[in-house]
Amino acid sequence: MAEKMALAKAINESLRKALEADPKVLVMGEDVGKLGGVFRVTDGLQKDFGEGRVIDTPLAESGIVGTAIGLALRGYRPVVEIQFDGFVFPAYDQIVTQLAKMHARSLGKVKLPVVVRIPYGGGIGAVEHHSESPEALFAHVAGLKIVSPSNSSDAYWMMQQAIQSDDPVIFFEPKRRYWDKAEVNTEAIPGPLHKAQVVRAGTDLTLAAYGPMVKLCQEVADAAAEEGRSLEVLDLRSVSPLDFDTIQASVEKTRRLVVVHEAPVFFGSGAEIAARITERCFYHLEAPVLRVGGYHAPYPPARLEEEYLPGLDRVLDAVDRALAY
Amino acid sequence: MAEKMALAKAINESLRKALEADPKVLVMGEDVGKLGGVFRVTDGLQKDFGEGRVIDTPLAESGIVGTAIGLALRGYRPVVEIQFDGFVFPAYDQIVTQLAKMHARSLGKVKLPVVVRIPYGGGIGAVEHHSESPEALFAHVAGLKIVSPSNSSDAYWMMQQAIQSDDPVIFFEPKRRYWDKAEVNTEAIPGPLHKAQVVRAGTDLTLAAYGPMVKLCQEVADAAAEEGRSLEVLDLRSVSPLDFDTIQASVEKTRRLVVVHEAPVFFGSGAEIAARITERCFYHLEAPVLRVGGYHAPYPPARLEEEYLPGLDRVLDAVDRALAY
Amino acid sequence: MTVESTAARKPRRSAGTKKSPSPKPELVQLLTPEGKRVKNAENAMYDKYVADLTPEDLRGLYRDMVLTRRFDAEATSLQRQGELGLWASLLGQEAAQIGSGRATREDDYVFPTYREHGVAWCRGVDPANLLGMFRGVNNGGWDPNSNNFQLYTIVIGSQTLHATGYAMGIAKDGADSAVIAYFGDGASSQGDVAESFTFSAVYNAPVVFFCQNNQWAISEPTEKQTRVPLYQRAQGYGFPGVRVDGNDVLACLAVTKWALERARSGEGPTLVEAYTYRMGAHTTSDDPTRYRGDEERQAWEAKDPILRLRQYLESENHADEGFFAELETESEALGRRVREAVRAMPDPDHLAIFENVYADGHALVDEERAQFAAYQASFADAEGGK
Amino acid sequence: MTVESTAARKPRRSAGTKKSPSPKPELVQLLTPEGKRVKNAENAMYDKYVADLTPEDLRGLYRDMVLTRRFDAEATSLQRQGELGLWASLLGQEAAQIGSGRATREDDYVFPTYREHGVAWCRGVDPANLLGMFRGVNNGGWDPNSNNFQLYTIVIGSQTLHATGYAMGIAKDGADSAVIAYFGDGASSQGDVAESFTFSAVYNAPVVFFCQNNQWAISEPTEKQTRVPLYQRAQGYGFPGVRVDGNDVLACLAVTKWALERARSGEGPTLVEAYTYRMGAHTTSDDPTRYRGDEERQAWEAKDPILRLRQYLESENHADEGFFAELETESEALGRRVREAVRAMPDPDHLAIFENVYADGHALVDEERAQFAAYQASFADAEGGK
Ligand SMILES: Cc1ncc(C[n+]2csc(CCOP(=O)(O)OP(=O)(O)O)c2C)c(N)n1
Ligand SMILES: Cc1ncc(C[n+]2csc(CCOP(=O)(O)OP(=O)(O)O)c2C)c(N)n1
Ligand SMILES: [Mg+2]
Ligand SMILES: [Mg+2]
Repeated sequence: MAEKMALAKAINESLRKALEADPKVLVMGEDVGKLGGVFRVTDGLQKDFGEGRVIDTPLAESGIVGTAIGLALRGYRPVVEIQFDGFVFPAYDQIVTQLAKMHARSLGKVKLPVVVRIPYGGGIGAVEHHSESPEALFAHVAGLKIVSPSNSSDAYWMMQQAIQSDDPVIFFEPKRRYWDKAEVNTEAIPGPLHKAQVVRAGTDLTLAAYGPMVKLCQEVADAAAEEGRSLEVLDLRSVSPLDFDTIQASVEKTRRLVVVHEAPVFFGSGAEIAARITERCFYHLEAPVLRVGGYHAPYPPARLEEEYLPGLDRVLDAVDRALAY
Repeated sequence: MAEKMALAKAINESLRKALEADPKVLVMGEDVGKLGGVFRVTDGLQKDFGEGRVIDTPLAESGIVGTAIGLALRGYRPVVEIQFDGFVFPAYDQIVTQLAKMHARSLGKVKLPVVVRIPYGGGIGAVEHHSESPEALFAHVAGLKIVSPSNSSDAYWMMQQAIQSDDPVIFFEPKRRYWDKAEVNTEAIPGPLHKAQVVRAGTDLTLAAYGPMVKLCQEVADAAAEEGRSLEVLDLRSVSPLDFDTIQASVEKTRRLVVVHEAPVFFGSGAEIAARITERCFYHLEAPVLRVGGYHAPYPPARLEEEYLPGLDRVLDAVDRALAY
Repeated sequence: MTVESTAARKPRRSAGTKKSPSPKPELVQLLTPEGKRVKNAENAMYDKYVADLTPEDLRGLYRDMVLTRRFDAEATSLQRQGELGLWASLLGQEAAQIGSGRATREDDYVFPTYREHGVAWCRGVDPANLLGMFRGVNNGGWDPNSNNFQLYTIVIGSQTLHATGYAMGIAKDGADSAVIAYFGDGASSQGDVAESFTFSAVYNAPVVFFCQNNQWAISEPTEKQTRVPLYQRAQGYGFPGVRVDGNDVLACLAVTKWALERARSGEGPTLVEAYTYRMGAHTTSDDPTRYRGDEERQAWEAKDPILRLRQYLESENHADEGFFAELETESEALGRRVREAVRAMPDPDHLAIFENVYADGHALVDEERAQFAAYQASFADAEGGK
Repeated sequence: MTVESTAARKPRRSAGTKKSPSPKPELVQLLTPEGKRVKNAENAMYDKYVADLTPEDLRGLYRDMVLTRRFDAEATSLQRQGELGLWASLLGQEAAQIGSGRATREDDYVFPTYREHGVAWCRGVDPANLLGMFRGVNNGGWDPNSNNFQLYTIVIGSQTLHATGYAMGIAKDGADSAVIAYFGDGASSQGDVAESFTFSAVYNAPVVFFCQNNQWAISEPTEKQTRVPLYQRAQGYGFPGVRVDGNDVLACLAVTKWALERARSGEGPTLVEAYTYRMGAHTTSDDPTRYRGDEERQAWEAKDPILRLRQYLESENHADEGFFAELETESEALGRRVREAVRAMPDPDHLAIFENVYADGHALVDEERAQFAAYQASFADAEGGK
């Protein structure tokens, strides 16, 4: 049964399904109850599952993640909402030092199936701290899994898989795509959570992206096609682990790679992808792996975000540069 | 006047000099007073400068950095100590969201000359959280400068420069080198804070490192020399900014680069260096930039750290692999 | 479908603090909702701070509140017209802000949240400057040091630590200035706020923590943050906490003056809880009908801070028709001026992205700025070439 | 050289809380340092929890403390011999730990710091298992769920939130178990601890916060963390705080039982401050002579927890020479057993680095494990080839 659904709604349906299927699943966060979250991702859930399952928490992110760890120790599977990307840092210590490491610390005795949902990225004209892309700051930390869907269907299924995972998952939701509608087949059997997908086949160059930038890369591929260039587009879907096999296979074919993300380029995902793919495909690459992303500057005020964020022209420029080698 | 000094002592002397020179300089942290810090880096300073300048704080890292920001707003220049690498994360929010961004937020009106000292890295047989290398988690964040000295002389001078900087500086101290002695000429005029140094010239391959790994790389170069290979060793000294010009110049000569750090390879400094140097030196490189660092795993218990950390053999192995291309 | 009805066990008997008697008075009020002056023994220690206010002073407070409200309404409508991306209205909190703001001295330093438009007004910050960040042209459009009024802080609670550090600096300097840190009822749950209580108490820093309990943190009522009145939080850290009627500008002025005087005279921190109400939405993005009924709002309307001072002014003959009419004109002029200023606000130069990232420069920023400039120039060239 | 003598302004008059009377008694003590039972009206509400202890029970508590101290001493000497990298001694805190530990029920859950060796003993954790992390062979050597005793937590304060979450889960399950979270006087300053107070109060979670105020956080005396007694922290969050003589095992047992019973019966959190003393160094890496004099230590020696119970046992004829002699033998056996167990502890397999990083696996870990194994094998090959 396929249905057209906004990405936010797809996550809402996925959470609903998880709450129905497993009494141990909890939803927690600031304003997730009556309000349904500032993006309405948890809309209606408290009404239907009660305050015991969908929990408005005090305004304290470390407390939210810390108590979610405790609930997980008791056998629950909390899905935690951080209201915006820029507000995850008060919880950073609990995430990187406790959530990420307790499984190893306990020699595998303890499992922490906690999902941390973070609406992330820019493009919505917001004030400071509401548009950041901090995924690299989590990917460097072992013990966490990092994913980011780019479309409604993946959002639905990846959330199911994240909740079922016995590992902590940081689930980055591309907030500027919350209202984009796409078909969701709620009965399809999805592929593995951490596998990248070739969303458009091509031969001249590979564009790799995840979350909000996948749609942009598809538009870039459209534009390039008009100029007679065939670009392959990868939706990486997972930032930790990164699916290097899929990238490598593509690059061995196209021999050129451009990585696109909203986060700053410096120490961003593109660096890791460039380094590893260069190692894996040293004799295949005709051009260095190029990266398009944010600048080494705080996320700018809204009136500048269009210049700050990778856009069609900037990605096309990188494509041109890569093809010029 | 050159004197042999342990690295910890060199920092102590540098702090003393700064406290003497500028009444606005403060030293703050847990146990920095009577105890002189757990590594004695602040030994004797409270005795000589009083509790008003060398301040034992409550046990709360966010509070330490947050109040240091307030003191800086009032015109002070706080030098803050985080007791060990693994304890910086409670302060992460204040560092990345406030300390790093307030200058930009205020359109340059506010300057925050705060130094955050962090003894970091492993090799001392410590318990959990006492051996981590989190520099990449700060380098991704614009607004911070990240440095790490490898020897006593740099430790002395770089601390002087960090305190004089009007930007926040995260000062990573290689704790396993605290007791290493070297000459410190306290009257020399140092080069720029963020400039890398060629500490050993060579022709066959460049080894780039910072902090605790510089000494290892020199040992590797010695060992390689015995096998007839001439390695150039760079002490990067600064992680943000990275001195790509110096690396590039070296790689254009040697055509091969191996980056070594204790931090995990995945999303580590080596990734950024590899990505950018590959872009800059695409036609010069005879081999992909190789990286040697920690694994994607929590820092292991002490009895395993020798296997976890880059050592002579592992770096030599990478050198061999790079030379085999 | 599993449905549970309660979030947590309910206490069988009321929680722990019942034994410790609340300080008197439980709520400092100097002006009733009907505009009557309250004088009694319990209030006396605060009342003296407003005892010598002249009619002109009182009219000044009234004017501050009216202009602040007018400015706030203008900003809300500018947001509706698309001139601002967002606005966080202070509607209902005018007394808390004007009372506390007017209690500060020029050399004091203020650390606001994102809603302290009334305090900014008292500090002399041009209201139009407050709108830059809500329009999206900057992240803070004034020099904090010109008026000793820090930039708005969005991440909840952070500024309380900055305030504490600043106050520690004042103490070190041997100055007799003081600091006031604003935060909300929701913010009281943040670890940073607790740490600021600890640091300020241990160092006996001259800081006043001014909590506007406006009953809501977006959709969450104060009961989601605490089960006892917030002002009581202070005693466990070793300094006094006072609850004041946050819709009573005289009480807010008096209590804040008292607390600032404590700070100045070396008695350390104080927590003031201004009990008030957020009459509007959390911000223009919010829809409060989803989580609260209208009755509550109506009840608070009867306690309106402006109305009650007007009643007092009128009953005491402290202000005549002319004053109110003139103020009306002044309000409209302010609205107009702000509207025009906002519309005239230029978009920032694109290269501003790279400005002020560092005070002393950074090689990568220089490199990226140059690349960006060249890239942008390539379009200009392309256009020029056509 | 600029020298200032004070860190901050001193309060001119004593700080804020003097008006709120302290709860009675200010320190719960059921056994004096001289080993006399204290019975009075103020203590009665706690006394009833130990009123029916048999002589055997009392001997049991004594035995627990003696064996814990013996184990602790053994660990200290194992560190000196190089068998451990570090040890954090509980010397002096035996009563606080045995009293509170013995108050827990099997189904309760304990969240320790890194110093709760006595509590671990009460929970039935094999003492030898505690030493793995200090030897450096693991970061936690027991299954937390076997004895409902979490792993040691090194990052200060974190575990108080885990404890609160666990307690929220108990409440959700409708179980009548409770949780006890240990932390130190230094930890009381951490934001996480404050947040755990907020969450536990708001959700009325069945958790006891057990703060061992051993007067020192490494080199910092408790005055660097608070200017009022720590147990008072709780009231501002809406739950009771009690200070107990932390060197009095009966009082610690009684007060903890009372607090756990409150938790079980739906009355929510309690803060217990056990007023005690860290007789030794912070850890074997520490040198307390740098920051504290010997007089303090001597004063506390007179309040030794073991001695006072022995005096009581003897004065009441609850234990004879045979008991003490047998215990001595048992102690030595324990020391021996632990020493042998530690010496026999194998180093972990090198590949353990890659184990349990994830529960469900991770491609990069698999890749690095394989590379590592191949790399190590290359040495074996090289050696084999020689
Ligand atoms: C650390 C952090 N978490 C979440 C948010 C999102 N947020 C913005 S305002 C707000 C509610 C604040 O409530 P309160 O402190 O009572 O202040 P008020 O808005 O009522 O003035 C929240 C949750 C934030 N800005 N910072
Ligand atoms: C977040 C954090 N900061 C600093 C440390 C270093 N440290 C370890 S123990 C300690 C003192 C703890 O004092 P207290 O809470 O009183 O416990 P005690 O050691 O006295 O039992 C410090 C500062 C740490 N482990 N975690
Ligand atoms: Mg509020
Ligand atoms: Mg202590």
